[in-house]
Amino acid sequence: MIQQVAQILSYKKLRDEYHILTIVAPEIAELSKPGQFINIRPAVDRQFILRRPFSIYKVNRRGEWAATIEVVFDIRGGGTAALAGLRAHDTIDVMGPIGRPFAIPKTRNNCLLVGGGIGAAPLFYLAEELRSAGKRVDVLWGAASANKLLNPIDAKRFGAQAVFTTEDGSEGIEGRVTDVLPDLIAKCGSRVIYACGPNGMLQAVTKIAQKHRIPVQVAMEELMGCGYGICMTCVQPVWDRNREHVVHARTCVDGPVFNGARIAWDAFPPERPAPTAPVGN
Amino acid sequence: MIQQVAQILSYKKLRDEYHILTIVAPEIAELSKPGQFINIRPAVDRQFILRRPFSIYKVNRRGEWAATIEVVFDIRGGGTAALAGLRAHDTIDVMGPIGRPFAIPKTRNNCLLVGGGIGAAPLFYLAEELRSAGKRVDVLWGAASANKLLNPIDAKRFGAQAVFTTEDGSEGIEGRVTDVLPDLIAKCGSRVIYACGPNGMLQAVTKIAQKHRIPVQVAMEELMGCGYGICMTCVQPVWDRNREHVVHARTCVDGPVFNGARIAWDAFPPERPAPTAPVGN
Amino acid sequence: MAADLSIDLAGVRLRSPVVTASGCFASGREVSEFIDLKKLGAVVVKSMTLEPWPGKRTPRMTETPSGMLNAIGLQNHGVEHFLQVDLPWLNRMGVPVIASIAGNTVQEYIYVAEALQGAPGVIALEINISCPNLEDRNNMFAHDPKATAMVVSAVRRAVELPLFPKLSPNVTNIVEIAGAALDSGAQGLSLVNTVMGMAIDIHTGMPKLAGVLGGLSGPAIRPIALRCVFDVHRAFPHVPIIGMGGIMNHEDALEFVLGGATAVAIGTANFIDPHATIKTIEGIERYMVEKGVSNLASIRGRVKVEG
Amino acid sequence: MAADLSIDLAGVRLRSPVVTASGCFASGREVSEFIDLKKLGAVVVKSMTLEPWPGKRTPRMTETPSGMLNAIGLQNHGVEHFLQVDLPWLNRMGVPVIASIAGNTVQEYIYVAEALQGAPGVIALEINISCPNLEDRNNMFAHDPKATAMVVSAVRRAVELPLFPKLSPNVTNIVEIAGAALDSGAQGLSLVNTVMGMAIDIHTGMPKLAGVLGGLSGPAIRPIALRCVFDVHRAFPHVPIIGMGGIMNHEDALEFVLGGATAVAIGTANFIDPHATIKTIEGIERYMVEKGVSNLASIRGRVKVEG
Ligand SMILES: Cc1cc2nc3c(=O)[nH]c(=O)nc-3n(C[C@H](O)[C@H](O)[C@H](O)COP(=O)(O)OP(=O)(O)OC[C@H]3O[C@@H](n4cnc5c(N)ncnc54)[C@H](O)[C@@H]3O)c2cc1C
Ligand SMILES: Cc1cc2nc3c(=O)[nH]c(=O)nc-3n(C[C@H](O)[C@H](O)[C@H](O)COP(=O)(O)OP(=O)(O)OC[C@H]3O[C@@H](n4cnc5c(N)ncnc54)[C@H](O)[C@@H]3O)c2cc1C
Ligand SMILES: Cc1cc2nc3c(=O)[nH]c(=O)nc-3n(C[C@H](O)[C@H](O)[C@H](O)COP(=O)(O)O)c2cc1C
Ligand SMILES: Cc1cc2nc3c(=O)[nH]c(=O)nc-3n(C[C@H](O)[C@H](O)[C@H](O)COP(=O)(O)O)c2cc1C
Ligand code: FES
Ligand code: FES
Repeated sequence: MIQQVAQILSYKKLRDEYHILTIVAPEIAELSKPGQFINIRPAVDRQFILRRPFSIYKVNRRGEWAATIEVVFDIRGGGTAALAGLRAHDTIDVMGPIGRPFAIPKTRNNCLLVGGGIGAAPLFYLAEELRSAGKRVDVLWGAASANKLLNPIDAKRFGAQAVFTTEDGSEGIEGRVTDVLPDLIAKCGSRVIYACGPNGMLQAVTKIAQKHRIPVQVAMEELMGCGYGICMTCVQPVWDRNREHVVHARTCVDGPVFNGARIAWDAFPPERPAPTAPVGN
Repeated sequence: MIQQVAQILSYKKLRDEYHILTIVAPEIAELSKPGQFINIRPAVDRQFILRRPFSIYKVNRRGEWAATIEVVFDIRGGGTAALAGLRAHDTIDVMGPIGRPFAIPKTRNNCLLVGGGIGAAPLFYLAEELRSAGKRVDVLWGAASANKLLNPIDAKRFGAQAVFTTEDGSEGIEGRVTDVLPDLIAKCGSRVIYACGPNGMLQAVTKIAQKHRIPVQVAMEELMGCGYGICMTCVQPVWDRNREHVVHARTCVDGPVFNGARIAWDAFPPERPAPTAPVGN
Repeated sequence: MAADLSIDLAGVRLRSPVVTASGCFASGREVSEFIDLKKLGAVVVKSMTLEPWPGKRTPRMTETPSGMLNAIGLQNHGVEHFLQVDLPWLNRMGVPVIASIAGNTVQEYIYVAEALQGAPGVIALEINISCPNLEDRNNMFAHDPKATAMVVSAVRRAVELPLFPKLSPNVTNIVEIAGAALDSGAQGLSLVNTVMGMAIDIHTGMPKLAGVLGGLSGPAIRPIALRCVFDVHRAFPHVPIIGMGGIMNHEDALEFVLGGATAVAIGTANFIDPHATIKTIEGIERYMVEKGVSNLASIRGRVKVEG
Repeated sequence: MAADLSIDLAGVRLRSPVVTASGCFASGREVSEFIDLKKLGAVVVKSMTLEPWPGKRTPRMTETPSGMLNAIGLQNHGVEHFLQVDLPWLNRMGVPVIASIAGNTVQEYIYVAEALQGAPGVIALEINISCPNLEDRNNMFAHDPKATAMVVSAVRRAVELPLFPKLSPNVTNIVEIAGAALDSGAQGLSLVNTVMGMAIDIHTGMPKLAGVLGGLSGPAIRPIALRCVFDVHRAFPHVPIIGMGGIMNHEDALEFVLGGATAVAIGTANFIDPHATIKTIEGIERYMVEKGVSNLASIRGRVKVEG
């Protein structure tokens, strides 16, 4: 893992919806694998103090003048707003590459990539690696509406099959990815599934994959205090090896990619948490 | 007093030392008088939350497309650093004009302006008004070194006499304004003194003026929480009318210009304050 | 659906849930240049004492991350001046007044309270007990349940006005202090006063405040203040609470309402923006309309926690 | 003139005055990818309990102005794992270790302490008493002088190691708690733990932490933490203090030294910058050289106040 002050090569908008930063970071680009993320400090001196994690969307190892990483994001609050204000030659403090990457299967060939909204980000980098490893890549993107689908043009380019679902039917099939997933698995003869998006979607995708007896790798999100393993804020409930107890694994360094079958999906917080002894910490 | 979001007309540097912002604020410009200040919110979302007060340096009531105010400042910390980053068309939140202005004498004619470093800022606006009121204006600027003298070129323009002192002798007379003040008063036949700068200087200038039996108006500085009279952080110790008790007057709205004779110069904080009951507040 | 912003505060109906925090609005004259005071629920004026107090030396303020430390020392003109000068003006403005009273002895609180009994437009007294108690080794009244009870019950006996003791967050168990205040006859509570803090200039070695220690206010303390409001509301669900501490806008204000505040007070935010109170009121109204909340009482303390 | 950064902490000489804050550095493995641990005064490891603790549900963290709230719930692998896995690694790194111990009963503290007695490279125990006391209605040990004394004296009897009870700022009178800890045999004190706070999502009505309440850390609490260090140092000038709370750089660290800290601990800053500790050490050295300060002890507590 590297920390460096990196220069912005370019900022651009994607379909008026998402923002793309291309960052000059040769060493990080060199080391990075699909599914990993970088942790960016959008600004100093602001009321927010922590870094912001972003999946590696694309890597260009033969950048015009140096290797670059791309991240794609939408504006949620102060951090992403600050990032969207960056322009070429501005500099930011970046840590990365961080976390467990997606595993590239040795024997299995047909790979199905399932992405929800902006969650599809890491799957673009993954698709590239899979195809250069000679795999077949099929794509299933879902979103609330057409404009929230992440870069469908590229997706069609690398997807043998590229299916899109929107909840309002404004593009592709009306509905959710899970409505079409079973058929698509059959149709594409998928042998492994990679998924990234909202928790609910990842849980549903995992169930379906398990019914079809094919492995599923999910890239999880959780609030991160440090993004490199020292604060314990980002944990996921996962089953220990012999599936007896649920233990807490760090999303940042033990993930963000997990075997979907290892996540203890039912252990997630209740609707109304009970006030528990405050500090400790 | 007005609060408005105002546009920056221009930013420029003065002798690589000071920064000048020209702000489009017609109503504020209209109302403002020499010695008053404006209170600027340099940025939102920063770790510092309060406004920053700046003397009105110049006013242009017939600005290219609207009346403007100028402030001149040096970079001390986060707030001034943020302001120095502003450029034409950026906008800032401004309150003003604020406070008691310098009084323009009816009968007395020869006016001596004494400024220490950046403290000379409000005296430029004052000089203009005095001259258009047909007064004679003499100027005495002091600073640590030549580069810290505020705009001596303009000062020479409007000063019948324009004398400069620097502590390192890098420009004008080596020493402090108070070293040359007595002679200058005699030489210029000064009948009123206007002073702005560090407290120590203002106190010394007041003493000399009193010895010469001429009135002195001093523009004071103090940390300001609100800058418009509601927080009580900015007080100066002043003598009440019958000079019996020292009372606390607000620098922001009861000042910043005070009659030098009314300031209780000896009531300023001791070297080693005693911990007193913390809140209250 | 129209949103009704009025609230019931210990039997008094206020036009809006937003009031001013004592000492952060003076008596309203300066701010009235910018806003219509009538839109406020009430003006809580700077704490007043029996005699005028000069306050502390300067520096009285220093900025800290997302906050400010102050050590003003309760500079005020005394209760007489308030009754002669400020109150008549506030009455003309047509805004309800909550008078904040302070003192260094129980007797002083009583005198100030008695002077305010029956004063026109004064709908309640806020009792600032974050003051050193001269009769007890300068311990803050607010830091001890007994001292708190002493002041509140004494003022209770002296006047009929609804009483809102203002509690300090600098205590181990704010619920215990709240209980003592309520048992002594308080109708409601103001939560919270500033958090004690300090800052040092490492280049001069001088404390940044002439008073050395000061009170921390502003966004930095919001999570602390909200926790105090939440704890006290859960312990005393039927007691009206004026919540404050770092409220800069309507979102912050609504956090306090969901946490258990009946009304919210805006302090430091007034220093930054004289329109802060009005903008907060407008924002709360927008929120209520969007969410279909007909009155604030219906969401008070409704943060989703067990029990 | 060369600056000597080494300090004496309760009889142990440390290479530098900068240590890590418990729970903000894990056991140092991750951070060692970025910095040379040997440059630190010591690594204060995440608080450990007798058995592994799973910690609380997520969300465990939320940001607040200039700070963060956390409710981790002391997730840790237990003292055995520390002795088997983390400590040997830290010993290989050649950095002194301060072991932070926690528990829900006095007996649990004793067991953990005994397990650590004589462990190689462990120069002191930090006792995290900001834990709910199961034997007393879940009251924090740190919130009551008696409970504090109980834990500290029990651990005192159990082991020879220097003890640094870590006090909570969420108390009315931290000097009283400090006194109780010192009378019970503590050699020094760690000040302070997080400030209790809370945050609510006004759109969902959910608390932002699954634990509802959490600990506030970061720059927001610096003035509060500094005040605690100042008060305790003035009361007990000869007691070594590890000061912490919002220290982001050497300037903040020096504020704590001038206020009375012997050493400083860096917590939240590590999350933002893995080099924070080292940069702080370098900054302190620059300051000492510029000001001609030969050793930190000579400026400890030298803030210019009367008496
Ligand atoms: C491993 C990982 C990869 C991610 N990749 C992407 C990506 O490629 N594109 C993208 O747009 N977003 C991505 N996110 C989410 C992104 O980190 C948040 O959108 C961002 O942190 C929001 O910051 P903010 O200040 O704008 O929003 P605010 O809501 O103001 O942030 C407040 C706090 O919440 C945290 N936070 C808010 N949303 C999330 C979230 N979904 N996950 C984790 N922390 C969050 C912030 O980091 C900050 O600490 C990723 C998150 C994780 C954990
Ligand atoms: C009436 C008045 C007129 C002023 N006019 C000018 C001017 O024309 N040009 C100029 O360069 N400066 C002027 N100052 C000083 C100016 O306000 C400060 O330099 C500025 O606030 C520093 O902000 P900062 O964030 O850069 O520095 P920081 O040191 O980070 O500021 C920290 C805090 O201290 C306050 N502060 C710091 N220095 C001063 C000071 N000297 N007076 C009051 N508050 C201070 C800031 O407002 C802020 O609250 C004036 C001050 C006052 C009171
Ligand atoms: C400059 C200043 C002066 C204050 N004066 C008083 C006071 O006289 N009486 C009082 O009860 N509280 C006083 N307070 C505390 C505020 O009323 C309020 O409780 C505190 O500032 C927290 O709210 P805020 O963060 O919105 O400012 C004062 C606060 C500040 C910043
Ligand atoms: C995520 C997190 C976990 C913490 N865990 C512990 C802990 O296990 N034991 C402990 O004594 N303090 C713990 N603390 C408190 C810190 O050690 C420190 O006292 C506090 O954060 C203030 O310092 P800071 O502002 O530099 O972070 C934790 C703090 C944070 C933010
Ligand atoms: S974010 Fe700190 S451990 Fe994962
Ligand atoms: S700065 Fe607030 S009263 Fe002067």
